[in-house]
Amino acid sequence: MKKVEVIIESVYIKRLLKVFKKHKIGGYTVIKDVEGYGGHGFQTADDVSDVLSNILVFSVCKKELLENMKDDLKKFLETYGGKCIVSDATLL
Amino acid sequence: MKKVEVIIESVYIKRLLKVFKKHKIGGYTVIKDVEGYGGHGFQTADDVSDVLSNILVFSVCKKELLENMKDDLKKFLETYGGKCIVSDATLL
Amino acid sequence: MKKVEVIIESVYIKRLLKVFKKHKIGGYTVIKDVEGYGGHGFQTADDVSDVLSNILVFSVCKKELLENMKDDLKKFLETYGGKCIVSDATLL
Amino acid sequence: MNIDIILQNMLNPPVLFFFLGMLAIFLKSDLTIPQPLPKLFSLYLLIAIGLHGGHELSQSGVSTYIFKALLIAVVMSMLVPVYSFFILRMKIDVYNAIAIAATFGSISAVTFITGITYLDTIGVAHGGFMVASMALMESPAIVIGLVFAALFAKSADAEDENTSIKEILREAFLNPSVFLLIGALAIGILTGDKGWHSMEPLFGTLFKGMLAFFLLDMGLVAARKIHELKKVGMFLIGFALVMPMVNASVAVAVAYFFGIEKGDAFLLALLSASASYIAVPAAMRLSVPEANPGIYLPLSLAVTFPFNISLGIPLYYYMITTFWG
Amino acid sequence: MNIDIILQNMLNPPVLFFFLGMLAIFLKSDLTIPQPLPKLFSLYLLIAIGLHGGHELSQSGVSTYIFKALLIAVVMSMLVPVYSFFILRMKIDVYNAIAIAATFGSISAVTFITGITYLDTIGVAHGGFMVASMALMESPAIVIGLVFAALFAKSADAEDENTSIKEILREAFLNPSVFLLIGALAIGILTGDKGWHSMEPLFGTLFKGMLAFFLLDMGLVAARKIHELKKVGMFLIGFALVMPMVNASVAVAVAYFFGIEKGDAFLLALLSASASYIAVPAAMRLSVPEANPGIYLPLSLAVTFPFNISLGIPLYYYMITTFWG
Amino acid sequence: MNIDIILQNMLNPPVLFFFLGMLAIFLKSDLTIPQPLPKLFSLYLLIAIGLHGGHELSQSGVSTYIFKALLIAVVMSMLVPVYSFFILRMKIDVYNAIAIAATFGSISAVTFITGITYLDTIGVAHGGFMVASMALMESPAIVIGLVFAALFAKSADAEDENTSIKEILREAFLNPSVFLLIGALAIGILTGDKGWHSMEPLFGTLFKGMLAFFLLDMGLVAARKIHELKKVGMFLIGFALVMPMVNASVAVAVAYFFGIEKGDAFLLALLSASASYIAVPAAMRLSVPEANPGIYLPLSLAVTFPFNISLGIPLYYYMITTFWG
Ligand SMILES: Nc1ncnc2c1ncn2[C@@H]1O[C@H](COP(=O)(O)O)[C@@H](O)[C@H]1O
Ligand SMILES: Nc1ncnc2c1ncn2[C@@H]1O[C@H](COP(=O)(O)O)[C@@H](O)[C@H]1O
Ligand SMILES: Nc1ncnc2c1ncn2[C@@H]1O[C@H](COP(=O)(O)O)[C@@H](O)[C@H]1O
Ligand code: NA
Ligand code: NA
Ligand code: NA
Repeated sequence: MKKVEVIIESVYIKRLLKVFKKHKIGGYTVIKDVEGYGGHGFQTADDVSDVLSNILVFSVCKKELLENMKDDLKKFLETYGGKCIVSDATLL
Repeated sequence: MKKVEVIIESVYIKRLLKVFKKHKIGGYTVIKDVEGYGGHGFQTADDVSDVLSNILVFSVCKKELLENMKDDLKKFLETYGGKCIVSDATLL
Repeated sequence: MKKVEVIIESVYIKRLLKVFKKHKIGGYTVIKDVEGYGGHGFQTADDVSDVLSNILVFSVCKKELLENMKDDLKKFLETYGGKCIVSDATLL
Repeated sequence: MNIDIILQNMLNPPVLFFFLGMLAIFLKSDLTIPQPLPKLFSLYLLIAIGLHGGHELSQSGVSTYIFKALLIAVVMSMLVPVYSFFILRMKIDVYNAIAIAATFGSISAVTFITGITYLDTIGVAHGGFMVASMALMESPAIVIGLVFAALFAKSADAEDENTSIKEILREAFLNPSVFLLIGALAIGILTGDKGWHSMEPLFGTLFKGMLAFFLLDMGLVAARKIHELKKVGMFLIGFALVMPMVNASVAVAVAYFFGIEKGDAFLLALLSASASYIAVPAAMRLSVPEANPGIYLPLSLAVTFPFNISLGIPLYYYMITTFWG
Repeated sequence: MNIDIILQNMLNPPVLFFFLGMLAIFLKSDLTIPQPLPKLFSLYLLIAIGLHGGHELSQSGVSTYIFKALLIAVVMSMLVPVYSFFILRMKIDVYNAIAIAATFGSISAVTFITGITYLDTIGVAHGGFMVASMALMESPAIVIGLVFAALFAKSADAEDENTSIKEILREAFLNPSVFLLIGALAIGILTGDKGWHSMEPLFGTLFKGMLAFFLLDMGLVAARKIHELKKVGMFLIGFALVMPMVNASVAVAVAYFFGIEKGDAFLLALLSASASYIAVPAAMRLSVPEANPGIYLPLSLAVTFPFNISLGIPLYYYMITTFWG
Repeated sequence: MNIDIILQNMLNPPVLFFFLGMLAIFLKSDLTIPQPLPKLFSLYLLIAIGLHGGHELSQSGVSTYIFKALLIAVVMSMLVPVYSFFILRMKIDVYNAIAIAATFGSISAVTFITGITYLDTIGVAHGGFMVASMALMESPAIVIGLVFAALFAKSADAEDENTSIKEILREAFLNPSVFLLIGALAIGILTGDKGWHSMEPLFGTLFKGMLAFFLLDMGLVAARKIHELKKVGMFLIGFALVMPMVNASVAVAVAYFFGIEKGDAFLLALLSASASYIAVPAAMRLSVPEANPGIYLPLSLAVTFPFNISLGIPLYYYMITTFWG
């Protein structure tokens, strides 16, 4: 199976979960208020406005599910920024 | 070596760490107040009662340690719910 | 590519990021206030002083970057404690 | 019972903030009160209730009357989970019956203080020692749940029973809510007038404002839980609405019989009618993991709590007035 | 306009705490106020403003004068984003023009209350209903941004437009700030004197202290954003300094024309001059993801906000005195 | 010295809440006060102390007497870490000796304000400028630790010394505690009576309640650290108990010699006796990573702090009364 980790700006979390839902992702975990640095500069979580805080969502799913979802995820990241990390993993 | 990530309801953390201890897990990291969706429905961390918040614990350990612990972990997840993710990793 | 996860005491975060910068790490994510157990005993985040809270930083980078950084990271961990976990991963 | 008595309760800012919180969820506003802010409010409320009650106890001392009221409180908190359990067993499995019975056998501190706010609004006296009643009513239901689990259910934890029983008794008598409440009560008693004088600006004067803040969050949480009620079924929803009234009635009868005064009787009824949503669910999650928190939490949070603080309070007070006049 | 009038504003603890926060960043102190503490302060301030305004409205009722003032507020909040957009388009791309125009069209609650603190300091009367003006001025700019996006820009979201429009209108009228402010306003109106009496210790008496706490954090955030201004360019920095003065002038003129009183006119000017840094940026991030938050946030937080609470307030008040005397 | 004087200190709600926190851990209750709530309390306390002291300074001005008291404070804070270091070196390695010496050379703001609470309880006058003494006593020990590290220890950081020294001096004089305290002090001085009047409801009136809240958390933390003391050894535990008394005695003698008044002398003694558990440990972690925080933190938090706020305060006051009468 594959572990997919997505790091995006918090405001977009609902939209990302829509993508997950569309592709029938059966489970995921969310870590709020992470911070980071990337193509969009620094993202600090201790902000007055929530706009610049990041959120990390990960899901372990079947390879095929990820394959199906790949294009939508890529498009998502192009539109909204963020990063997606893929690795091998299994559920016990 | 193996990376074992366990996501369970916060109330069970002490019991999980007992399992870790029994199997001589020498180190682990805990991330509190994660949220998630899985077989048990939504788990939101911003709850009045702590019952529905999740916690993520991970440990990098020797393959053999994981093998020994596997059955106990499975029984744990059957009793208390939660997910366990296993992947390859090394300690630098 | 490689995923490098470093767990250190919060006070050292700036110094770790200096190491990252020196080796031209182009992106990373930080999770604050994690807790853990390891060679240095328990590290609990709900402390009055921040000294004993941990922080987790991870980055996905090219294998070669990691190779270059390895020695500096090892020295860092020897001086300041902490753990570094390496695994395979790709960026979507 | 007329509409006035209901409005007098509802038109209090704290209660209105509860409904504002619910409204936020119904209208899909993104309003959230992230942890640990709700924790801050609940720590505050427990300390404030404890200190205040302790101060009043230090002034009044313990009379036979007070002793009687405390005894009724304890008896009610042991009675309610027992009969609730057998009623519940008529329809549902043993694990969930235990958890729900324990949840409804224990009490809700916020319901209690909303009731006190109501009494203050309408100018009815009540004893400061009632905080001690509340403290005493938190734990028995957990113990009874534990006994029922041992008697009627084969729990997955059966093996490491020893550790579990210790852990669960700790959960019953030393869970954070009970511990902090009793600790603050003791400090209130020990430091008396002088202590209260120094603590009052934070833990007295600001009380209703903090209650409003906390109830705003409770509204958010309760409303979020409402859509989980679909899966719960009509029997249990009915239980969560009717049982509080039954419990309140029993408490009113007992209190009347033993000559408890009006305000205190009302609070005993309200405590008996209220259900736990912090201490007991946490204890049940540990001791009866087979029970579904997706059932007992929504029942307590999304049915009984809103019912009690909106309609229950005036209703129980109406009961009281028909007896005491 | 002399230095005294500026100092009277600056030598207020809340304003000084803002600059203390900035100083912490400039000196590279590690001072931070971690989430969700800033959230606690902003929830507090919104509830406090709402309850207080609601209470005053419940006392004053709604007159034609008040209605007139509210109308001016709404008109200003629709006018400002429109002319700002066309000015911005002369130099920058359509996405960022929309986002900046919306940001400056809406308002900043903390600027507003710093202005009220100023009026209180110098003893100038102002209507409690102005809170309602503020509430009304939050959302129109978001809707106008949305309309401009539909007219002038091809957004990446074009496909799932339906869901988006609903989501964005919700963002405009039900975002947490607007929702909580209006909700608290309504509770303030509903519960009147009695309600305010019970809420005042927390939400009235402590207000300035909490404002100081929040402004300390705002100072940290604003200063951290300042170094991002390099990438933003002189045109936009100029815009963020000059535009507030233009907006204030327009508001002053309109208010004078319609016979608005001194204190209220000042607040209308200040509201028009202020820019949003919570509600609108969040809405723009959702509706115009192509716009760069690294531009509109620093402009609002690190230029306009500090300018307004330090020099803007005395300046706009000076304008007012030249008209009203 | 009789038991009364001890009870007068212990029967204060804040001190009792400290022991309640300890009790929670000993009884294995799950009570926790999660971050960032402790951070909120400590930010609050620092601002409150600073503003209050600043206000009093603005009223009193700076006399030679005050100057003398400030000077003694600075001298004590440089003396203590020096002799502590050489005493510690008799038994332990250089890294830990440096870190412990610096920890005990600096001060604990919460111990200080518990002492002020005590003086207020027993009605002994003390100067508001003592807050300035406290602020001045925070940093010197860090600098001395740094100098000792350069002289006596070969640190792993030796290579990038330049960056380090800058970083550590910043840590000494601009660490959040020192910065916020001095900042609030300055604001208190600048805004005088008027400023304090507007800040007092939050930062004055609520002070003891917030202190109680914070001490509850300190009790939890201190008790959790107690079991780490096993590894620390009797020499260091003895050091953490005896050294405060030695430091207090030295301070009392010096203060008496220079004609400092009773209340101020007591506070100087208490400050000298107290040890840091926030600013210095953080600085030492950065500058002497070889030292073990599992030693200097438990000593400061679990030995010296509880000793000072329970027995130390009445003891030092007893010393004072034997000199001053
Ligand atoms: N190479 C990376 N490794 C880990 N996290 C990353 C990496 N690049 C970016 N991120 C995270 O993803 C967020 C969005 O990335 P970006 O859109 O590139 O700014 C950043 O704020 C980081 O939290
Ligand atoms: N496929 C998955 N990938 C990542 N996290 C998961 C997955 N399934 C479940 N989880 C997490 O594990 C928790 C417990 O899972 P469950 O017992 O299936 O409800 C959920 O609340 C999620 O946080
Ligand atoms: N085997 C491990 N697996 C996961 N996390 C670990 C492991 N060992 C140590 N850690 C984390 O790294 C931190 C520092 O480790 P140490 O320096 O060994 O005390 C600990 O507090 C844990 O959070
Ligand atoms: Na009950
Ligand atoms: Na505006
Ligand atoms: Na000292």
